[in-house]
Amino acid sequence: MIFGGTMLSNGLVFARYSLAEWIQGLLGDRLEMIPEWILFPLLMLAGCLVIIGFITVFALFAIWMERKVSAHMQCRLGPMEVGFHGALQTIADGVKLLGKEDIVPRHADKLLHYLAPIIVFAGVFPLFVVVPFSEKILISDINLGLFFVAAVGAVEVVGVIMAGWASNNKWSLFGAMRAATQLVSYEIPLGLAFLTIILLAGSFSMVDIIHQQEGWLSNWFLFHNPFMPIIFLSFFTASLAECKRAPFDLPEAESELVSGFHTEYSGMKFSIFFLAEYAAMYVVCAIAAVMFLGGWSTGIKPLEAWLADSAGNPMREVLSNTVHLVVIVTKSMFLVFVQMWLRWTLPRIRLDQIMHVCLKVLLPWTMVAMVATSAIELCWPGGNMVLTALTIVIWSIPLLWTLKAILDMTVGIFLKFVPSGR
Amino acid sequence: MTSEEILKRLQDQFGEAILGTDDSSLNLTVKVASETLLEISRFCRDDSSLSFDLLSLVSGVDWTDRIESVIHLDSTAHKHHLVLKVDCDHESPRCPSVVEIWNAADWHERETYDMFGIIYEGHPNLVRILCAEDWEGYPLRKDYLMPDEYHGIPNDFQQAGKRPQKYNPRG
Amino acid sequence: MTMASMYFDYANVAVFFVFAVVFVILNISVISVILRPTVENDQKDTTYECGEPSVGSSWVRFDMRFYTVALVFLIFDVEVAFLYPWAVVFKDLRGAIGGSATGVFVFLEAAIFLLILFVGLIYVWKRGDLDWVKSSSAQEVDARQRQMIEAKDEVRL
Amino acid sequence: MNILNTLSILAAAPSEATAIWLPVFFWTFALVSVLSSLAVLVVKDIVRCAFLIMSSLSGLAGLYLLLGAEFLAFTQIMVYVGGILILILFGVMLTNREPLLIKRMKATGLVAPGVLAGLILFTAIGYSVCTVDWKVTDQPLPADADTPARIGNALMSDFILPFEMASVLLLVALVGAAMAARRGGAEG
Amino acid sequence: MMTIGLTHYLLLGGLLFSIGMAIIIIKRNGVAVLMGLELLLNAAALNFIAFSHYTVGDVRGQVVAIFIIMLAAAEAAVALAIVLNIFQHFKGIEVDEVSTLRD
Amino acid sequence: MGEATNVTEVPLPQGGTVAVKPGDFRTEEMLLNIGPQHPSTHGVLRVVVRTDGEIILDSQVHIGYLHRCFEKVVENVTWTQVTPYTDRMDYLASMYNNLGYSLAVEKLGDVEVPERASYIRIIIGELQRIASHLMSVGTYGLDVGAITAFLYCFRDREITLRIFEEVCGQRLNYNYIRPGGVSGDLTDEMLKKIDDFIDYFLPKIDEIDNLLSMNGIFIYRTAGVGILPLDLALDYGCTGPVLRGSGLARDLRKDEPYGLYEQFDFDVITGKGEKGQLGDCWDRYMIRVREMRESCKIIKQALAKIPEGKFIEPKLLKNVKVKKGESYLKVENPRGELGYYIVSDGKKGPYRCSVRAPSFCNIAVLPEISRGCMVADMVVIIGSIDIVMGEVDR
Repeated sequence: MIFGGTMLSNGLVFARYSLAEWIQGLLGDRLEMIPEWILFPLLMLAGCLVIIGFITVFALFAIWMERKVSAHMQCRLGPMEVGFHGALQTIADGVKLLGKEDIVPRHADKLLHYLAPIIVFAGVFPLFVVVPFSEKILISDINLGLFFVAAVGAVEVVGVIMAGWASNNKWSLFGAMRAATQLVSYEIPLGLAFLTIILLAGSFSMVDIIHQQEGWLSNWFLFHNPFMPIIFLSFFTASLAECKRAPFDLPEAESELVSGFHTEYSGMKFSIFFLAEYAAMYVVCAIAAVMFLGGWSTGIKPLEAWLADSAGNPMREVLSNTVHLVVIVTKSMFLVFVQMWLRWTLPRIRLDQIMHVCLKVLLPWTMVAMVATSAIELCWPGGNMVLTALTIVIWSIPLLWTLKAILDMTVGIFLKFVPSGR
Repeated sequence: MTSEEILKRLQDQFGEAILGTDDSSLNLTVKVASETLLEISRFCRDDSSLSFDLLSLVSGVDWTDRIESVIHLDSTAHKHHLVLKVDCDHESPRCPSVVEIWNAADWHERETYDMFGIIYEGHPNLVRILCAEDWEGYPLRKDYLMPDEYHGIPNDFQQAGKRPQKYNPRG
Repeated sequence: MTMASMYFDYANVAVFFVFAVVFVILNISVISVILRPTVENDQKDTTYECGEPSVGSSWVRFDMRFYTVALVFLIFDVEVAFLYPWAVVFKDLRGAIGGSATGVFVFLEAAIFLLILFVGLIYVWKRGDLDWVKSSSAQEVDARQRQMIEAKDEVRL
Repeated sequence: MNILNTLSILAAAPSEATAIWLPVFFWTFALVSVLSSLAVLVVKDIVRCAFLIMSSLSGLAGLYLLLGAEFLAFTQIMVYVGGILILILFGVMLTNREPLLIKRMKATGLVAPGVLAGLILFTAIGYSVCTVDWKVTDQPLPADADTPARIGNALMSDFILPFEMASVLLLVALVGAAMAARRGGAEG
Repeated sequence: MMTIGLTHYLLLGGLLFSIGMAIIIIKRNGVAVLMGLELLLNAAALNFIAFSHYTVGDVRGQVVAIFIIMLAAAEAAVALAIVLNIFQHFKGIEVDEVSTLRD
Repeated sequence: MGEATNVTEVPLPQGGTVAVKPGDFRTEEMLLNIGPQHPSTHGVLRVVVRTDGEIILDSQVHIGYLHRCFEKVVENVTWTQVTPYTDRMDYLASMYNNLGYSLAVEKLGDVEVPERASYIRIIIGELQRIASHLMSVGTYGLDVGAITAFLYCFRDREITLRIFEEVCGQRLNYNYIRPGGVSGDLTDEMLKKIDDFIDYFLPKIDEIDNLLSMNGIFIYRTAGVGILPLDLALDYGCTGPVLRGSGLARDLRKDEPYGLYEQFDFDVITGKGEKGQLGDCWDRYMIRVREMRESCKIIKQALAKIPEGKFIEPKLLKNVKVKKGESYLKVENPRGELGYYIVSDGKKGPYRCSVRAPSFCNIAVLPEISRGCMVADMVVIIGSIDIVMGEVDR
């Protein structure tokens, strides 16, 4: 309770630091009595609590958002009863799931059945260690950030296979096999995209990567050269597949495999899978924002410079952190929204087609784009303004086209409300 | 082709094997002997002036003294219709199967077997289709009585004299 | 980056990992146990198979193609792992301005490395190991069908 | 004392915290890898064996981390847990003869010799390890050791030939394995 | 608790090596033998890294370990393909049966 | 170990043993139940498939889970009492079931139908076809994972259901078309509503095209899948969109016009194999989408020239007199040819009433066209055949 109160009173910014201050305030002089080797795990644990709080809030919000987005895309209202526009619906569902009976099939491998959700969640949660929110609000800037993501992200597959395997159910096993092939093969384009970014930034560290992209918007790696959008699209597609989101939701394709690898999971175990999925959604989108969209950078050079000039100006620092937090979360949430948008628009593709897309489309293209990027980086270190301009021009065409479609759609909706003659 | 022409074509071809027509029917209905059914059917399908390529329905009618197996045929090209009827014995109805001519007859014959007990000879997989495999009796026969229970599920309606219980959702 | 600082970073990861495990166990085995009912039912514990008793065992031997996909993945995974150190030093080695000789050399090293593996990919691709369903006699079916329709038309005329 | 200062100080230099926690982590990881690989000896279900091997290798990755080989630790997780384990599982699923959940591997008649060989081997290794006086360096790695970059530099200079040969080897493995697997499939 | 040194890692490596060897000898299933092999390779890699960390203070040991991992992956891929082939021919992957049925 | 002679008995965890013979390398067959309780079997269809991994080697269709003895029940009721039972067969196109039965009885009983009633039947029948196709198209979207298309279709279907509710007080089981006419008149207000609906709905079909029919992934999933050659379709007695999808322009409204269909101008849609092969799932699906446009055309024409007059002879609402004899009459139901074979012994009710249910005939071809597909395709193929289990099982 006190923790929450402190957090609120100081705002989300500096949550972790305020916690440290809180501990200091609580203990005062006695602080030195606490051995460091206990103090530090405690501080880390505090970070965990902040993140788990964030995940929970994010999951609650994302699920609500998903429902609302899908509903409004489908001319429905979505949840409306619990709370303002159904905002508390997810909590109600969570409480319901908490009270659901946990059923384990008789012939299941009980141990593995129990371990699977743990591994899936433990494969996603540590990823938040490297997800940055602003210069100050990040758990840890691991030296090997992106590589860490690539490695730990691979652990989730094990949990999924375990779940499908242990259920002793044909549908689950189908789902597990599909998940294994899909998640495994989409890691290659993902890894190649990571490589390209590391190549450009010369570092694995998330913070370094963001710092490389500060300044004007044209510094974002997305606009580095005409091949980068290919890498971005490839990364985004692969991340959709890694999150098992439509149109790559084959492992849990409800119309084919009933519920795929978690067919035999109920209650809290099921909701852990769910939570992990939404957490992974945020992680991949945040990482995409860091890798391609300049992370917390606003893309306006004077503003960045003004924000960075915080020497002797603590309020400026707070402001800078807040702005950066808002910027990166907005970017990530926009990508999350695109994920949802795609989910509610596209049909699901088939297993052989998923392999086709990965191995015959994404893999060669990403490879070529990566080599091209490295060649460009070799010829023009630090990028070339002409190429950047070219990129923006070439890729703004499909972008503008999409924007036009959105505009048509929204204007159409407004026109609908204009009373017609009939 | 009109009904008369079809009939004439069949009679020219098969003569005595065409046992007659059923005048009470509004469609051209030809009664055939069960031995010649296959031959006639094949002719109906293959003859270019008849070309009955679509089997609409195989059904049965229980006339208490006999059971009729009825085959409805359509031609998508000539847009005419023909009904073939085969009389079967009421006690042990048997009839040749036309599955080898029209695959569509497969399920229809299984259903007719299921409902009337007509054994279609030569059918590749003559098992019950709608009723459970261990169901007893042939429901669409006129002398059929519902069993009192099936695997412990009682048949409430046939308990003599008892009116069906009023539905009470609260038990 | 000193060792101690590195340990500090990864201690965070460890704490997160342990926390995740504890969090899930707490949810599944403590909080939920208090709240949820447990009603024993024989039917409930059966494996779901669309409302029918399972036919056969769920023992299934999967297709070879799964193996090939995993194989391709593994090889490329190792390749990517090899290239990470290259990528991180590329910027340092390529020289400050323009392509220095070392830079070109380093670039070519990786390019050859990738090319050799790309040959492997193309080999597997061309052999059809990446195709899931071998396209059957689809053309044949099509031809047969068109023939049928033409025959129909003749009858109609 | 400001706690934030402590944080930065601690992050900068080896301290009491690392001194206390390092052995804890070492023993945890060592136990995880040894116990799970011992369990592989005992457990009969091959799928569980695969998962146990995974946990053993993850424990080893933790040990690599403690040795300052962070890049290697993640390569280990990425290649082994994300790759080889999946391949092994597919191998299991492709070669099982009996329903898998009741799959019990028969042991060879070599249980006692196996255990004995293991013990003898361990004694020999243990003896030699403990008797030799290893020259331990005072400076394990420079303070600003950026291992991935160093590895990259090494790969681009001293190990350039092995680096290229690695790609050839991987190519051969890919082609060979695909061919072997395919031939098996085609004849099936 | 004591300070962890080179000896610890070497002993641990030796232990894992011995266990891997025992797995190879005891297990009959080809895939399980493969698992034992992976353990052997990893024990070796651990030694390399430990040596390079404690005696040289260099990353050369790590580079070698990377090559070991690469070799392990290639080996696993090929070995499993061979196991699949053996399964095809002998309808089983029990190694001792396979060795007696060589023709 | 010699050849594959050593069959081993392996104990199963649930007791008993299973005989295991060392199978060949890559093929290990598995029996898999799809249905009866499966999201994509559109009811309680059960398909037992034999698969090799994800590839279907063979399948067997089991039906009867919804068998309600329609044919037995109607032998015990009067001629007019039968119509409510026909409602419950194809519950997505109840109007058409009523129509088929009524036409058969009218033919046998020589009952005159007022002209206005015939027009009403055509308007309502085509509206029902639109509703039914919307359901089919929507759930097909659901089968391939496009949930939004499903809801768009349902939004529009809802309007037709409201119209039906206003017309006859029911949303699903209408009991509206009776032997001799229809049970209630269409007021001008309702006709206006139907007209408005058509105006509203025509652009919505383009919306469905944009969202689903022409979606790359959708085409990727459905084109070239589940190819049904024409000879096979005829051999199995497939009719309706399934047969037309294979390229044959057979539509009873054109071929053997009933009601007043000969007076209307519309096209018979056939598959052309535009996106993949002729007779694939996309063709079958697209027929339904395009037929909705044709239905709109027919409704527009009917609305333009619907005459004034009676909609039924009131005494016919009680019962119909039918002479001894039998008749077989088929109509073009949204799912295919719905045939009623009615035998009368001159009494108050039918002596025998047999139904040729289009879904029943169409689904029989499933094992033939799903061979060699993947499990995911199975769902797509079932959806493309568009079955209603109430009709299959009767």
